Amino acid sequence: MNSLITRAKELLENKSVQVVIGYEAGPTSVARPAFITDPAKAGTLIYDERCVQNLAVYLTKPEVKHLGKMAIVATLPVMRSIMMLISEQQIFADSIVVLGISADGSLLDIADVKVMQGYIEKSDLGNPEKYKELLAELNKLSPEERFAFWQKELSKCIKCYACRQACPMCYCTRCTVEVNQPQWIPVQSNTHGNMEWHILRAMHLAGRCISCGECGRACPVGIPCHLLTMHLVDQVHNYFNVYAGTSEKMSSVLSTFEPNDKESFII
Amino acid sequence: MSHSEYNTERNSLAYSVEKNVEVHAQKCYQCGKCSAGCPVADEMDLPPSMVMRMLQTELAANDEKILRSHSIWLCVTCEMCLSRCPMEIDIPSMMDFLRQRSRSEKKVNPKAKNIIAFHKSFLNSIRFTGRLYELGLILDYKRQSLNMTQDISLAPKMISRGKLHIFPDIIKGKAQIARIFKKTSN
Amino acid sequence: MKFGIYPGCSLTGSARDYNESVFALAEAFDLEFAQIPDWNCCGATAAHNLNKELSLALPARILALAEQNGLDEIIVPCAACYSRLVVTQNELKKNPELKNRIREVLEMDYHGTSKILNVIEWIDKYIIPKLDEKIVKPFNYKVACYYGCLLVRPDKVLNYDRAEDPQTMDIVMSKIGADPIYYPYKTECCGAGFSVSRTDIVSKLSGKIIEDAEHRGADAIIVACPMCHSNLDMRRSDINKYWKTEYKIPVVFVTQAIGLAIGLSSEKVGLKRHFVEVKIS
Amino acid sequence: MSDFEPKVVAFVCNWCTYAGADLTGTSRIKYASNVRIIRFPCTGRIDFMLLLKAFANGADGIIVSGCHPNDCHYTSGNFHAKRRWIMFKELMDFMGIDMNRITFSWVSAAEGAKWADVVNTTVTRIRELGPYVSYKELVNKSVEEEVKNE
Amino acid sequence: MARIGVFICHCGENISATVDCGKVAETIGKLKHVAYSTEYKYMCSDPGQTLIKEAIKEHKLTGVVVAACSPRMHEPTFRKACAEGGLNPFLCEMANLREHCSWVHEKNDLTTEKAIDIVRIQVEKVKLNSALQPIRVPVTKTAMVIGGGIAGIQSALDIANTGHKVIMIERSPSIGGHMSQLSETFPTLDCSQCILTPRMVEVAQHPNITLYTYAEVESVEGFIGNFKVKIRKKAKSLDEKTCTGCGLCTTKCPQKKIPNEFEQGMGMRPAIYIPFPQAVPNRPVIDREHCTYYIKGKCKICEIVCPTKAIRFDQPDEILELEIGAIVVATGFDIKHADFFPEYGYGKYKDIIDGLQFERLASASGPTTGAILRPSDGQVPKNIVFIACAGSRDPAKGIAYCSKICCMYTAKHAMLYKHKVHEGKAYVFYMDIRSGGKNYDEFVRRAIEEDHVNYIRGRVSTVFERDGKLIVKGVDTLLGAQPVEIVADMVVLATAGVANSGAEDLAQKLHVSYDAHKFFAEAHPKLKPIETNTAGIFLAGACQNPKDIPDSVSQASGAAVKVAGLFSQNELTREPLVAVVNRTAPPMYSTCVGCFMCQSVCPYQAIEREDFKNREGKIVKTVAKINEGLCQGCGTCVALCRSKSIDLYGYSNNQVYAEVVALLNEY
Repeated sequence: MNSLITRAKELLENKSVQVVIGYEAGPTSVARPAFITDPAKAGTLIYDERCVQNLAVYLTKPEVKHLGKMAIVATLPVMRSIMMLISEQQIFADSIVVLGISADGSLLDIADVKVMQGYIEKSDLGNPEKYKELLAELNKLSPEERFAFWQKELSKCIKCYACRQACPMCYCTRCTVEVNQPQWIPVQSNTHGNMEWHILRAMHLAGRCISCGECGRACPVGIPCHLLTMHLVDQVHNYFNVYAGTSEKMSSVLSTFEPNDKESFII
Repeated sequence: MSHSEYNTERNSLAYSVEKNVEVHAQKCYQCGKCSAGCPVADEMDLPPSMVMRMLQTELAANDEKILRSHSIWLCVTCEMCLSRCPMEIDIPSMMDFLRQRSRSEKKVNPKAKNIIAFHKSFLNSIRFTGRLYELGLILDYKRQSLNMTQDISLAPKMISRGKLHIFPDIIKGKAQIARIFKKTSN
Repeated sequence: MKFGIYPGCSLTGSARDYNESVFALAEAFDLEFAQIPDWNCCGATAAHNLNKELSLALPARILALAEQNGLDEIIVPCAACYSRLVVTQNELKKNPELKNRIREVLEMDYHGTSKILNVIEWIDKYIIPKLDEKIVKPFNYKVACYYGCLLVRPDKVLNYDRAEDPQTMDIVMSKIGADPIYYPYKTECCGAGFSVSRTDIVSKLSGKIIEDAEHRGADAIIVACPMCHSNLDMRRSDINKYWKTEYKIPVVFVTQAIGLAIGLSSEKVGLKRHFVEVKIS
Repeated sequence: MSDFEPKVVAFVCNWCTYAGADLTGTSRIKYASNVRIIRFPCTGRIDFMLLLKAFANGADGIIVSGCHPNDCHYTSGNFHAKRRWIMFKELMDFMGIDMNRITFSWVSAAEGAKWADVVNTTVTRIRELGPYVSYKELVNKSVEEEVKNE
Repeated sequence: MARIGVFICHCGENISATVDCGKVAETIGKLKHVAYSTEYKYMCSDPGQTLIKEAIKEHKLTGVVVAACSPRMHEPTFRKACAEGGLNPFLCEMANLREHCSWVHEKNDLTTEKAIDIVRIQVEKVKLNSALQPIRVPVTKTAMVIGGGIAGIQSALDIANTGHKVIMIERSPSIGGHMSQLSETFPTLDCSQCILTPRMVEVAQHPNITLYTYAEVESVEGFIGNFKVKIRKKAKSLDEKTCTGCGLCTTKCPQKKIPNEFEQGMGMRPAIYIPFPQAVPNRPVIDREHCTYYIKGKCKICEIVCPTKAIRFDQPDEILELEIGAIVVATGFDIKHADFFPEYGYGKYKDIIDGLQFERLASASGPTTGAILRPSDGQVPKNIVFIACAGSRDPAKGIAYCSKICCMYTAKHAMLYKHKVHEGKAYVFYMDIRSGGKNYDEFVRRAIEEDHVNYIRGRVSTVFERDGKLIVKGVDTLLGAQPVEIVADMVVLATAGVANSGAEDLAQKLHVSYDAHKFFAEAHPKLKPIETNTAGIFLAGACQNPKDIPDSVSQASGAAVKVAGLFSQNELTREPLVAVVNRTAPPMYSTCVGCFMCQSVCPYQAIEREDFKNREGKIVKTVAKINEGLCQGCGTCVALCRSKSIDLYGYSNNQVYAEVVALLNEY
């Protein structure tokens, strides 16, 4: 990934950015995030199959923001996250340099948001193939079986909120779970409360989830909670024919409407 | 009665037109602009706007009249009606459909005999050679229409001007053309 | 970029004059194009009147052959064939299921990627830019530009010229020195497909088109469609008989007029094959 | 199951369905008494979490009802609600939560009879389905889990 | 500690016949925090209300639940009673025992049980109610009327006559609008100018009306009662006070070949001009785009001839800032012109004209002083064809709607023609005759029966020219689509009425909705046809959709009443049931994270941005803020907000949550 290193170095040297957010090799088989501020250290940047995390989550973190103007190594999900964050006014298009990475791992020349939009629009925006099968399998089950499946999974939840921390779209400074007037979500961990939390999370991501799967990866007890938001990605596309994170001006599905939205269950 | 139930019970010609060529007769509000611009309207027993109106009635008797009309065969597909229709109703496509339906139900107006004879001769000509064989077409048409004297003076003039081949042009893919005809015959 | 030409059946027979003038122009302007190998008839009016699927399959075979031979752009001088090809391309683009069905019928692959040009578009694109320097005999006549139906309608599908009072041919004609007259019959129908089966209708409709052009003092009617030409020219004696008139106005293909303007002989552009004598040279 | 009286809670908007239910009253149309109405200014105000809370607090069925599309007192609240319910329903289905227990409807201020009908059909359906045992069990089990954890 | 008082009403026997009110009162009385529970025959009666007032004092109640009829019926009554008893009125809730219980169920235990639940829900809610104060907004009692056509004139005069100030702005040099261009008006055939001109003069002379012509809205901010409007007064290039309107400059101006807008291009005007003789104000303006001086740098003949030296070539545009309490939009409409119709020659035939051009031909003050003459050669047309629905009801041309006024004015045109050219033949091609209105159909019948106008049902396919005549090809659909070909001398198109140019731009400045055709949108198609969805902005006339004069005038008066009603108060008071975005201490300022998704769901543009700055003046956080003047309290933003940073007074998260919990928990 020499071109990535060269580009990162160049950006830091000519002070176009103060920090490059990327990946570096870590002690495990998964690359860890790197925050490069010194051009001399740009050489530690890597991009290969070890790099799976959605780095966009750092864009809204105050401690990262304080470093100054950012460049970010961005695969498709990261680019889509960036689009969402711009449209939700959490970051500004001109305060960020996108070091786009194509599906085959090569560096893309993303000059501005328009170019990024063009790239995103050309890409496959549905859920990743590996999750599609799981979703299909779950959908094949009977409602009772599905209920049982989720009870079993959600009973494992320890309310650590890693799913929330990993999600680039969960950037609220105060989450609903921290509200106690009223106590929407019980503080303690129990299956029912856990389910309420996961429903809340999925609903809050309806029309905003960009299918990166980060929440599921982050879960320490292995709950496939990403399937909840990904199921809604399919439904949003099915009902409203849109995918999130495709334009900087896009309004979320739940904050807009079309008078002729179709449904078949309201009598 | 819900709309969907209503639809399944329809078996009118208008419904077939909707299904097959996506032309909705109910869109027509009878302004008559199609008939006003139609070059052959004054030859027609049912000018295009009248065909539209009769379709709207969804009455078997009117459907029958349409399929037996001379009009549908007189339409020259000049597309003037469509280009000026305020409701953008694709009358030409509808006419194509009505002609095919009229033939398949064996309701062709006797006055349209020559027109159909010509079309059939035309297709016959290309069915076997792949291209139009104009002399063959004329001879075949004369046979089908029994109109032996027509254009008797035209052919020699055409030949003298090199405008009529004596022999047909046969393409290599004629077998494929024959298969196309076979597969699409309805 | 490889250019193809689809002449269509008429151009090999009753419209040989048109064919000759198209090829003469191509030669004069050093334009090369390959005939689509083994092309077939587009099916014309007969096919779409009697059998919709056939009316799509026949043009689709032509387009598929063009694709097979890597022809990115196809020139279609016959307005009727042009219309069938564009309509087919459009129809199959709109309806992928139908496209698959037609592929099955053809037993060929079909994508619908070739660009289809009518004769005026071809002239506009390849001849006009080099025209000025070649004009030796400006076509100083009053002309009635007759477009007919299939060159302009349905305008939303063809996406070429405006459906009412089109201008492209008028502009081409004025570039070779002609004076295009105001002519409201530009896009009225000549009777087209009824050429043989209902000569009475053809005589009636074509008669009006000729009458208005003569009335407005045109020296020639300019056409770009072999069907219009055969109705207005070959059927002239029927027309005169029907209306009890002696109309003598010649009917000239747009390609013939350009050919004359750049100094080609009237034989070369096929004028001698006309039924109505062309006293223009 | 003969003595089972379903608990049905209705979340309705003030301008259409609440007024429609008023009209049912002034028209003296009788309907099942199992329903408890909670009034909101607009369907747009109804938080999906409240539906979950209703089940958690023992509801066997839920009705959500507001103005017909295009008739919203606030122009567009019901359109937003509609999209919200589409997503909610799909998520619930995916998690195996019984959507037969929730009726979504549009009942205008003039549809007194429709309101009675919506309530009656919902109550009849819930009666057939019986108490929402699986959800109640889930809640009860969760209380136990908590006790255990402590 | 909450002390709730509960009052169960029997409503005569309306409630008590099916609900055991005594049991309800008793059960409720045992609930925690219920300090007092009682029943009474008629709570809404004077003694009933007194009962509440006394109990508030006696039991030191902090909240009241009246369990009676629907709150939609008596909520104001009981809130007022509470206020009189010394309790904040918003600490009173009603439980609907009548419409939602006693009237719809049989008398049995279940019904009483339900009644108890209904009351319990409200008890739990009212515990969490907060004492609210009505929102008071001051009202600036000056109205702005945008547009000086007949609708604007009517509205301005009506408002001014109630004693309030009106600012009228008009973008052209004179008020009068399209009505001033009309010859006669249907269905009475009285002269348009004769009835309009006195009203124009009245506007100019009214002490309460300030008129700005040649002026446009630059920007609008604020909300009902408190708009801040900037208007641009375009430079007229003369001093209006010095100018006497003698008109000498207009006669001496060497540039005379500018198509006259007032005459719909059928006459010419100079570069310095008064649009028409009866113009108000009767002062010229210089059209800088066409003036020789502005184009070439020299001429100044007007300045030389002006007897009062009023010309000001270097006059700049002026921006005025105004405080406005209410706005009436009366910007009117426009029509499509003949060049819109390819099949009728794209506007290239001089003798195919539109309806407004015909009005000018027929007008005694028009270019032909009222004679109907062909524009091409000045001959009297012997055959004239009127084509109705030209462009209207024509989805292919993008206009699906009926323009409403054309049927009537076409009948009028045909009639006027027949009155002036007795031997002439008038044909009208129409699709339907829409003549609903007082004396309207009679008028059309008169055209047909008395003036022998030939009505042909069918649409014209094409019109072309031959030998100086216009060949009109149509059909008679009532004769089985029989072809009709008319050799006409003149064709008049009743072209579609469309939104005025600049309507979209203005709507955006006003934050008012508009439809797909750029017509201004009313707040409710039936019950709020004058209001827009922005409080304090009203519609009058054809800016909403094509309208005739009576309809425009009626709506204009309606808008004036709305404005006068608003201005009848010094302050606007509103129920404080509005949304609010929370505020916390710095550095957080609010739990709102500023995604502004609430902004896109708000139907009232009530959500604004608030910036918080640090000591250096740098913006550190931007969060949402509700403008309580605009918020109507629907609460859609509340349900959408992911961080629960917005809440709604009267239906707070705490309250509705408590209602759900109360409803179902055992007691």
